[in-house]
Amino acid sequence: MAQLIQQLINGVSIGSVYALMAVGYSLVYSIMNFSNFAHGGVIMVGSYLGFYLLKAAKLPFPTALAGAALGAALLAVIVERIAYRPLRTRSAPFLYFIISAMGASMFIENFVVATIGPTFKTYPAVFSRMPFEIGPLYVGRIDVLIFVTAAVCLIGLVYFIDRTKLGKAVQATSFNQRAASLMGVNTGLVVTLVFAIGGLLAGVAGVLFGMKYTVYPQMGGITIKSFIAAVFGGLGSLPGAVIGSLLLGVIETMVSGYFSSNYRDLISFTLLIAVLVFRPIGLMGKVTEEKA
Amino acid sequence: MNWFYIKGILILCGINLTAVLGLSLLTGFTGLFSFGHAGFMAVGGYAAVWAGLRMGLPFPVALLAGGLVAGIVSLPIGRLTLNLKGDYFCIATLGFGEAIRLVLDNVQTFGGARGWAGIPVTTTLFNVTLAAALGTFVMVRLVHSRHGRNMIAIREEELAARTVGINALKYKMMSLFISAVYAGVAGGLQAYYLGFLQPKMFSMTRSTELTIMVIFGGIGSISGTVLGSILLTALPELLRAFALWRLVVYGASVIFIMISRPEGLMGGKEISIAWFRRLLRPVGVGGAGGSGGAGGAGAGGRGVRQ
Amino acid sequence: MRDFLDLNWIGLYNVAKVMRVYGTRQSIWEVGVLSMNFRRSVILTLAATACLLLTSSVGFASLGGTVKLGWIGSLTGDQAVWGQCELNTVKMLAEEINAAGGLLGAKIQVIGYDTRGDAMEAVNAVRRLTSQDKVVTIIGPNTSGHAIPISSVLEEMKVPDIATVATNPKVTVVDGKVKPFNFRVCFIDPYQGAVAAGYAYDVLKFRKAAVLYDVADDYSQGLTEFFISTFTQKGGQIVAKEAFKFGDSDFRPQLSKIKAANPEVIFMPYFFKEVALSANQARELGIKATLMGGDGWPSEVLIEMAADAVNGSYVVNHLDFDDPDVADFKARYTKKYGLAVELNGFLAHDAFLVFVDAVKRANSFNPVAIRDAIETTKIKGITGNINIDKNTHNPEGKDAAIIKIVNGNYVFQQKYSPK
Amino acid sequence: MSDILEVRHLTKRFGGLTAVDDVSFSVAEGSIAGLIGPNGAGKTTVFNLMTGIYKVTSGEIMFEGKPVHDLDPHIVAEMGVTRTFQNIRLFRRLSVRDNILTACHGRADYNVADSILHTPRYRQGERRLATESERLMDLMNLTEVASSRASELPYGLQRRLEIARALAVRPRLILLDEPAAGMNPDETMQLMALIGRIRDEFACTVLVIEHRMDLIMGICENIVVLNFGRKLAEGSPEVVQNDPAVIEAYLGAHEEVSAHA
Repeated sequence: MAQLIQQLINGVSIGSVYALMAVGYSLVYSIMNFSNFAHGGVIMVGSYLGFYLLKAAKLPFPTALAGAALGAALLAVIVERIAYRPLRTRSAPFLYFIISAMGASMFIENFVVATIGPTFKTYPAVFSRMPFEIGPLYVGRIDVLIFVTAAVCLIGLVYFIDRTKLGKAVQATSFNQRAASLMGVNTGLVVTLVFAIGGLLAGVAGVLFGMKYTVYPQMGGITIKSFIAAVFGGLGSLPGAVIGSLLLGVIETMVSGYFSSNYRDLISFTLLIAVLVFRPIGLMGKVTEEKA
Repeated sequence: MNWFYIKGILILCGINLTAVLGLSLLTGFTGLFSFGHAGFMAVGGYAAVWAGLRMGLPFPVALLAGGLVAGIVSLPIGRLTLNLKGDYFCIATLGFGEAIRLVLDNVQTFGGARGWAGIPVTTTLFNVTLAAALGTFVMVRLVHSRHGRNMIAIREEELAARTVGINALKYKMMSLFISAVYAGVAGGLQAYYLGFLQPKMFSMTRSTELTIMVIFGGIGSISGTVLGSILLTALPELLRAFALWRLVVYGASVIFIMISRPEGLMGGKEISIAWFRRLLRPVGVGGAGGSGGAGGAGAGGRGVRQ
Repeated sequence: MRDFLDLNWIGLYNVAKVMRVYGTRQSIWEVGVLSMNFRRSVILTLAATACLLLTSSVGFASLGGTVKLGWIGSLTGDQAVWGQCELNTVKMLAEEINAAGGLLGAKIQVIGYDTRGDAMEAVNAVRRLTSQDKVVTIIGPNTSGHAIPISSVLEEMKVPDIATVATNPKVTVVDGKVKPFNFRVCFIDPYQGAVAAGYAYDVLKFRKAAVLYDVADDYSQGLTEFFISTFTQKGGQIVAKEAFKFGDSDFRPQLSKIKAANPEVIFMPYFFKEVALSANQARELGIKATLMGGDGWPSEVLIEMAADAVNGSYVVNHLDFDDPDVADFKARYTKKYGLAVELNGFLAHDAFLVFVDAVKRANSFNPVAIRDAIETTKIKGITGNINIDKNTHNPEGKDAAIIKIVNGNYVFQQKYSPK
Repeated sequence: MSDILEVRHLTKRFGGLTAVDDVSFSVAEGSIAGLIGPNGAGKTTVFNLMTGIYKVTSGEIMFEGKPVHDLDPHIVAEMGVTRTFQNIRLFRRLSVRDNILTACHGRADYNVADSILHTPRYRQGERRLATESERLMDLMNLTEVASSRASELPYGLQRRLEIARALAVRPRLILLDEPAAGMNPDETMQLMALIGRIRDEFACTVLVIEHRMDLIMGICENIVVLNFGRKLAEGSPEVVQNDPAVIEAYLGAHEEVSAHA
């Protein structure tokens, strides 16, 4: 029994990492309607920034976190400006966005490899590695932090989008860019804002990931799991992304813990396929029909 | 430069070209983006070696069998995701590429992660060239048929294509199937060239490299695909010092191509026999090529025109 | 070569320029002219590329009185650190010999190529080394996945290869037949797995072991297989065997399961990044069992990341880092490059010794003669005695060094070979 | 004349929004009919439902007595219903010829193997497609621009090409979604003549959505008026024009109507 609960805790903690990454990705998806596969690269850069701000600049943790988040936001905005905006203005097909995103992701990852190097870096200890012990159970401190951060980010975003004027503009843009711009919404600015927020989240995710594990150029690869989680939850739905991520984390853990750790990822893939068969819109996705 | 060495590069070009041709049909002509094409190469490679070594089939049959198995594996993925938005297909191929490697890592009859050694080296420059030439020939003819045009229509404007009676799902699946067959054959050629198979060989980086070759050559151009894959296979080999920055430059170039010239090297144009003939003629005369009609002029139908 | 490069770029530039104008569609006539240019540029580009292909051999023309030694390995990607250290080592040793009068009077020229972590690249590099550069022997690569596919080229060109840390048995023997031109200086996976299992059972007296391994890594799978078979043969019990996949950072689901099985020792046959992460996570989950690993462990970073978690762990290694011979090499290397020697450097060192010894005994630079001589190698390297077995091309009977991590130091325990 | 198209109690909801609400009407075979209404009245949604792009929430669409709702667009097209789009959807990077050639595809029946081996079946098929597309370009006055890229054509020609492409399917019912949008009066006149010709020469029923009342009133025999997803009126141009509810709806939302009508 204790083991089952411990595995649940493990699952939620892994899922929170996916969630933190999936929220930013899903936000951009819900507005732009395309998968920003460069999100992983932005997370990685955010993580490196956090590392250098803590280790080299010896900044206190909150400052370093803020700095990394801002840096990542800046990078996300730059990526949007260079790689996506020219495509958006001439309403290029979906395919071009994906290819451009792949190019951006490849550039970022390999630029870091070429300049900083392929080896990984270790964050200085900010929090104690000693977990909270509750009876026979162990809960990591950083895990708690990550879970809370993911929850706060989600709630904050949902509030922002549903309740603020700027959020309404974002929604309008996502619904119909042309109409929104006719209604006086500066869609260019809105898109920049969305990427900036996505980048901020990526930066936070990067730093927390780096603290929990380590920093290396290929760490963006873990966002594959976030993409899959976002499909589980329903592409474009923010709560869906978070719930999908937690679910994926728990399912993976349960598969590892009670079935076979060898085939864990195969089972997530099979599950992905199953979701596509029975509920292609995911758990919380909205049915959308293409406008003619 | 030594012929033995050049031969090695040419074989590699041929293997890559075979895989890239298929991907070109999928991405360049049908407008679908796959992250997992190396996965199809893996399936084809392992199946071809299985067919050759365990079932004793002759080399060409084994290669085709590998291609066929890869094609069959692609069908359920296509059936489930190709009628959804493009992102689903992307993510499914992403998952597939990773999952297939995990399966191969685990299956000890194929050697698991430690690989399958002792495959007789059967791939030669001759049969690679034959395969690539045949592949190019088939692809050119396919693209210049109504089937190819239907795929292009889907790439250009899927909704409109459907309202003129094109079964988009069927053609997308056909395109995926054919491209998986090409990847599978390429995987088989690679396995029989290296004499060794290991799941690690078919990483996402490999998929990405294939895609980059398509993009450099130009979306929707067979001659571009041929040029792109040969150039991008041979150049890094020659400019070895450049290795560290190679992928950085590729990444930047891919973005640059997309935002400035998505048609890539060949600009959606084709080099055909008619094109070469016109090269030798005075300028400004060259008539428009055939109307997409029969024969080599078929290429001229979408050829460089004045 | 330089000229051709320039020409090529001019060609490309023309293509780009013309394409831009062509894209805007000016008058029919103008477009006609331009597209003529466009075609010319394409042809020009193609021609330039072809020339490039044909001329880039110029830089590698052979020199008199030198003998060429090839090296391959990863200089880019996540294996770059190890690859670079091997190449540095080989180059340093060659310079030392050259300074002392050379090998059989000839200077050794080391030609190293990057495999970019890709088996196809490794094959290309070997083709180039054997045909164009005409090396007499190749040292490397450092991974089995590259050492296996190059053998057909070696056999065709009749040039021997001495692998550094390619530990898969199939590098030298496939289906019971020894590959004539492949050799290695490291011990193989079954041996390393058996050493770890033997030491855990016989010396440390553990009876219940768990294994956590990387299912996507050949080395990790190999060690796991042979650790388990030896340990169970001796009468020990494997209470858990859990896998992760390369790229994972979280191992707690597997570790929680291992914890429930309550092993005395956990065998972790993978590389130090994952070792550090999984060791830390194991301790966080309250796992107190002893940890054990292979030659993927030794590194300063492991200590930096997880000094407490790996304290008291045992490592099967190729050598004792504090051995006087080893210390001498380490000092020379650090003096020259200002870096610490990675594990691969020691094995590259011994591969080089094997090469030099074989050339001297063969008294020839003929690759086949060198190959024949390598088959009867009996030397003392810094990683132990290297006696190449004619039937396996492995260094047989090479002792492993058992190392214990004590308060952040790698402390040599004993030389050990399993009974 | 029998009805080629019958729409019965057609309803479409998007979440909470009812875009089309219990709409019924029919179109006589060989006629030119109009579907009008203010912006957001649900006209294009009706087209999307007819061509299988949207699934209906309830109700039926019968074409030649057979249900066509909830079928895939390509099946609907095979049955003989096709359309143009409000925001032109051409195969932009293809030439005019290739746009039409592609749409003709149904006229050839060679398979993939035929196209690779260039069998007689392939040659015959391609020849038939080529002849057919040349004929269409000729009829639609597109021969001169046959080799131009679709995206490079002037707006009016793009509209005409889209109609030509739709005709290549040999439809028995063609749905035109605002064909005159963005055209000058001169082009509009030509378009009116063209729509008449299409009906006569292609033996085809035409249903057209349009804002330009001059066009609608000039060519349509029967008109259906939608407002807020509901049918407001139906009948001949005279009947519709004088319907108080229509006038009300249009005066409220669309002042142009009196100017044009």
